[in-house]
Amino acid sequence: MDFEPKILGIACNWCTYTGADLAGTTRLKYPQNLRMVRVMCSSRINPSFVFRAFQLGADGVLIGGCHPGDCHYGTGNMYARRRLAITKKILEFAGLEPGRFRVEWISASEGNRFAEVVTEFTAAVKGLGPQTKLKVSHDG
Amino acid sequence: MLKKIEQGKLSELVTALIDQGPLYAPVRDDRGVNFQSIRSPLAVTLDFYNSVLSPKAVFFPQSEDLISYRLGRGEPTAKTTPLPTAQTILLGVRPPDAYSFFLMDELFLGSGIVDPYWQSRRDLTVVIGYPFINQTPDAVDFYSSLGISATDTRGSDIFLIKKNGELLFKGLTEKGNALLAKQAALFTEATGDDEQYYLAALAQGAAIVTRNLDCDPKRTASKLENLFADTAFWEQMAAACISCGTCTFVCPTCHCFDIADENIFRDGARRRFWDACMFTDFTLEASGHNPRSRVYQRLRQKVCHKYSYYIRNFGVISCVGCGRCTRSCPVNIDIFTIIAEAMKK
Amino acid sequence: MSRIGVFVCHCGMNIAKTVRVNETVEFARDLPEVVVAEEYRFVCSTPGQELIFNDIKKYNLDRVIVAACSPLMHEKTFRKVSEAAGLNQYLVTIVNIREQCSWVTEDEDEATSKAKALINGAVYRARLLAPLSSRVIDVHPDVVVIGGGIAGIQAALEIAAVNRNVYLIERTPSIGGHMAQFDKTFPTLDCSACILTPKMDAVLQNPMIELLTYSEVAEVKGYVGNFDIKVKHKATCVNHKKCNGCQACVEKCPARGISEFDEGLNKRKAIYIPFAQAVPQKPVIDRESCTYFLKGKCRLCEKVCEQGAIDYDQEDTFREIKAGAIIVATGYDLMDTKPLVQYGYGKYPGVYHALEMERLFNSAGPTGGKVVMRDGSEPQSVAILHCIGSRDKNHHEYCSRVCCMYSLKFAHLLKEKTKGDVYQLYIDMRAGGKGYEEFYNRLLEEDVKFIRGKAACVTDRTKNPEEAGKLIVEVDDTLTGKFTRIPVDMVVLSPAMTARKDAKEMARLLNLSTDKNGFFLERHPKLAPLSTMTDGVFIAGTCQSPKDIPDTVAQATGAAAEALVVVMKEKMELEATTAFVNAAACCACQNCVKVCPYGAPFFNAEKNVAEINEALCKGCGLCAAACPTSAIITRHFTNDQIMAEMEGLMEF
Amino acid sequence: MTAFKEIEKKLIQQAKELLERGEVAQVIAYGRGYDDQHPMPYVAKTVADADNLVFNEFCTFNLVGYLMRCPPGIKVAIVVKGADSRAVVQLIQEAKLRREDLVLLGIPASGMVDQKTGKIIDAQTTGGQINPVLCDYLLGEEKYGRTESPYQVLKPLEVMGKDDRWQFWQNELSRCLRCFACRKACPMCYCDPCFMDQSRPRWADKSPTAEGSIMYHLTRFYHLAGRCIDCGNCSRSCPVDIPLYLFHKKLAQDCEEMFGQAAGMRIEDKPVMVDFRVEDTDEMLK
Repeated sequence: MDFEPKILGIACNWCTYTGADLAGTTRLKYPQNLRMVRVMCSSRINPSFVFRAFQLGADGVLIGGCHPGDCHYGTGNMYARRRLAITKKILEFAGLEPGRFRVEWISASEGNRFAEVVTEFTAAVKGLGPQTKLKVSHDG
Repeated sequence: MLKKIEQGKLSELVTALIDQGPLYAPVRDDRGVNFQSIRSPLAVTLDFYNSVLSPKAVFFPQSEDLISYRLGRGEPTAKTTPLPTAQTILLGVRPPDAYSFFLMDELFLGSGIVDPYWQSRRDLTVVIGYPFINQTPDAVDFYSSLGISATDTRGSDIFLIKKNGELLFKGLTEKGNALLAKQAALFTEATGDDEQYYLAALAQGAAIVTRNLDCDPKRTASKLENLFADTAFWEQMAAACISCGTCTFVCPTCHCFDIADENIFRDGARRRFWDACMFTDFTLEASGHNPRSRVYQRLRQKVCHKYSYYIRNFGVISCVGCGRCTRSCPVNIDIFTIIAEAMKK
Repeated sequence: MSRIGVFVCHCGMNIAKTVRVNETVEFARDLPEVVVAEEYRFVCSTPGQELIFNDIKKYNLDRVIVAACSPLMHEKTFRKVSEAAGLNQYLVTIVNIREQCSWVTEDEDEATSKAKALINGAVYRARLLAPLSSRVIDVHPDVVVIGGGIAGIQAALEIAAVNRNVYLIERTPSIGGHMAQFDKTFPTLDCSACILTPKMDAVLQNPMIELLTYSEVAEVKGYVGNFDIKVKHKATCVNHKKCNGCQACVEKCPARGISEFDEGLNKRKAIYIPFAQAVPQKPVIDRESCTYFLKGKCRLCEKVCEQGAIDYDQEDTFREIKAGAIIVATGYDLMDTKPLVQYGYGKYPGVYHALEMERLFNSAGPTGGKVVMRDGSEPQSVAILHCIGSRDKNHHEYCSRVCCMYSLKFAHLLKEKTKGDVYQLYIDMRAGGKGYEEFYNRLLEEDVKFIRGKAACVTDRTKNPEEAGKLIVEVDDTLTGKFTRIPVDMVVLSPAMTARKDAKEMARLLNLSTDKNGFFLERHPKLAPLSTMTDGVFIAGTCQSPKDIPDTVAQATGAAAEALVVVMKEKMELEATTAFVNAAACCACQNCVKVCPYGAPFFNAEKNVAEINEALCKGCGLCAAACPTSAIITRHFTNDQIMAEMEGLMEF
Repeated sequence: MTAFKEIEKKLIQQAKELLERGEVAQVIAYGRGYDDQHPMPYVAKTVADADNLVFNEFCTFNLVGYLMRCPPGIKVAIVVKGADSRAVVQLIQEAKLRREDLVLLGIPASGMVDQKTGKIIDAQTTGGQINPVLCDYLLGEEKYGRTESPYQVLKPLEVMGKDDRWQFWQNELSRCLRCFACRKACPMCYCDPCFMDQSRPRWADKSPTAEGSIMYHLTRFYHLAGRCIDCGNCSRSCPVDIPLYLFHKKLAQDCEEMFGQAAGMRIEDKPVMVDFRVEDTDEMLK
């Protein structure tokens, strides 16, 4: 059987989560490997969530927020961008494939962009194969 | 029983011992020597002074599962982790470390409550001691102060001594002799010359003297009891202490542990693992109160536990003078100096 | 152990077409702590809601999970059901298996396994949810309006119209703002004073409005519904309670100061009322030009004042005001064009800026409405230069929006008053308002010379005798492609409208953000153009961006309505999903204080911990992720809850 | 060698003066340990104490963490080498120290030696910072010119393939005993309690599982991003010699490149992770 990656998404309520809803309302199709956690703002995301997601066996982690400048809370995603940039550097220097972690700004109106990003990211992660480096071995 | 083997055939012996059960022996890497579970005979080294970490983990692993459980979908299940059953060999233990096993027996076996994990591993393990012979003691060692000699046999089942290209194995206990008998095919019988050599080596080793200090257990215990409330003294001793757990983790006699349930996807284990009295949260109470919130209180606890409370409980000092805590301390705190200062008071 | 009920919705065929609902329910039933799992065709329908209601009662559920459409659709519906059944609304979790599952795939296996994973995530999280309740606070009924220009006046009047107390704070001696300086207003050319003065009077007459002129905001504390505003009343040296406005003092005053109102084209007395229709009609003493203050003697005004209102020893006073909402209408500054040396303002007396022109045209102005230059002559030719400092990346990239129109207005008035030649030097003619294009067309027929090109410079270096004694405007005419020199007598600059020089200070006082140009930032450029990041603080007029009078008035009315929405309620509910600090875990790093856009966290130095004013908190979680010791707990989105959900999502 | 003796002499003299004049309540410096190669952090509280001060090439330990134990409002003198002075600056930025409480005795220390390995550490840690960035008294000649970039030591890891790098860190971090010497030796790790000591949430297993250790170190690397001043205390304190400084250094380099600011250089800076600039671009996420 083909490798089907597990992708964990964390999206902000106001832009990316709403954008994902729009993708649904417009009946766009994209792969179902993504499971999303909703938070109020991308600035709520603690980099440790990302490390944890990989430990829980995520093959890829996708973060979605409002476009910088459009944050519902004004400046949240400006901080989030710096934090997630460092998160990416940490994962990369630890030796994880950089392609497994992505941050995308997707507004509430960009349903098709959401579908595109998920499609593209899923394919990319599929290409990287199963993530075994951080995954905690668990015989469940 | 005294047996011998050519040093070149050590790897053959090690291979045979691995077949017999788990073997722990000193292994050198770029950061020094430590006891490790041996898979390849070539990894073993006998060319070392002492290991960075004490070999206590063989009996008291840093982390072990007591119970494992599954609480996911369906019926929950839990099972107790079976106690080890395989005979284990611990090769190359320096006499102070071997003696530390004795000291720990007091707590894990002799205090009225028997720790089955400790007991089973102690029963199953043959300790091959490796006395210090012809070795200048490290500047920070002070085992002589504690009445431990460089060739102390306490805690060892077999003694291993090098003799110009040969290795002499002296059975000291029944368990030790049984092991030597079992591997008889690999050994040659020792000669009278070897016996002479062995005794001479022991005598030579016994003459080694480390840093020395008179610390009679009873006197030390009461000294420290009297000093307990001398905050200024302890604050001075702990002025540099950063309150990390390094000293307790490298120590052969520190034995504090914590127990926690840890799981992922609802499956997990109840584990026990090393804890350290030097950690801030060691004594943190649920109320938020911490009876040992200050660094000096924690350092005092560590020193007094070894040199006072343990004596009151078991009649012995729970320190073997191996010098590891001093060698590993990031700020060079020296327990020998602390005791020396205390005794001056 | 929790008692979780899972309800999976078919949504007709919307979900059931791709998600095998029955299988999903079977899966959910088998999960730990789930005591009941049910399916229904439309869970949001009345019978669906009854199903949940009854199950909560029947199975004594303490958590409810509804797998249906997006939480943005029906979360409120199901929360209500839960509350009705006696279960706190925050113990309900919505799992989005429609928008983010059944609708985005045609593959039944994929959809079903995703639905299961999502439900599992919710089950993991549900156990950790906590009941929450919103805090209710009293709302102070009064409103403060900062700035007494047309925006502030309009807002104050609207609020007073529904019998609410308004404090109108103005820092100059009179309300009226820039609009009071104008002569005519485009495009209708009605007299500015004629439409503004009645409003100013209305402010004075309205008992609901307390006018605080010559006053500034010194400090703002509190939060929506409960602001404490400290107002500094600058010393006027005239007791306005005693003063009857007879102006005998003004008449007798021997000292002169420069008239701010006339843009420095005129002098005024040291004790003065800035302009004839000023409100209030009470003078102030300008200590910088008063003889008594400069030389220690005179006191003429004191002698002539029958009311004994003059009080030279008056000091600045402070006053505390409470209000439920604040409207900021602090207006704009006209860009200082002196640094743009190429246009010669300040160097050539014949160069004027737009506000000076307004005063020249005004019959109450320094020239009595005659267009006479500083040398007393009437200009025979005038060039009006658009976009000075606007639409210029070196200065202000934005368009100031009103310059095209008032420049046309100037052209019209010049034609009317001087009969001379009038040139318009413009980049583009922007006439986007109601009646603006028509106004432009009208001017096209008024013999005004339109040159498409931005003026490069103004010089007095003549090249031929015809240019003698003239100012030469050099311009690249982009229509003809020719470099042109236009000799004129008078040059009028239309400078950029900029943010107030002290806008940053005001922003700090009210915890507002400013945009890159220094104007106050609205909460959302489209959907919340009058709100700010600080709840209960609204913005109107040109402090938000350059705009014309109709837009300003519309905004002011809107801001008034927004403010009333806040203060018309006696009580208000605060967000329940706010953050708080677990003091025992706080390491006093103050990261939270540094990052919060709302200023909710503050440092309690005495306890050496951070605390959060939950009335200001919006629950975004920015601080929680900045907290290295996880001492900040974002209700309903705690670290535990998020990580548990992740674990559930990744399990299968 | 003589240079160190010279510095030591000046240090003792300066300490005595400060204590004599009552300008400071204590001088945090180094004293003799159990031998010359193992000096210990030492607090001189009297003029007589000052005679016990030593300074030599083994005085590598960054003392700045001890300042956190001093109550504010009481003036304290402390010996700072290049990187140590940056720690002071960084902690002032974070409002953990007050400049007015401190008298900084700066030492431009080059040729410092790791007590365990005997190797010179100048190019390894210290961020190439020999001269203190902030001090009140300079006890020695300023030294200029560095032979190589402070980031030179990262080269071997940077050229490594990602799988090898993973293996490298896996080997290193799996040795972790969780003795927490790294965080306790770090002047920036002032959190009490540390996130690792939290039970709600439990970010990582309390038992020394490999995954828990990775979580601990990755998160700690993150917490120190843009704050680590490269003193090397963490790595030298590690009983199993995990070269944590390499990871910290890498992130310091990244922060400098992405946010244009190095940790602890100027008091008026704001720590980069609680700051942003309008000019930030998505380039950093690439």
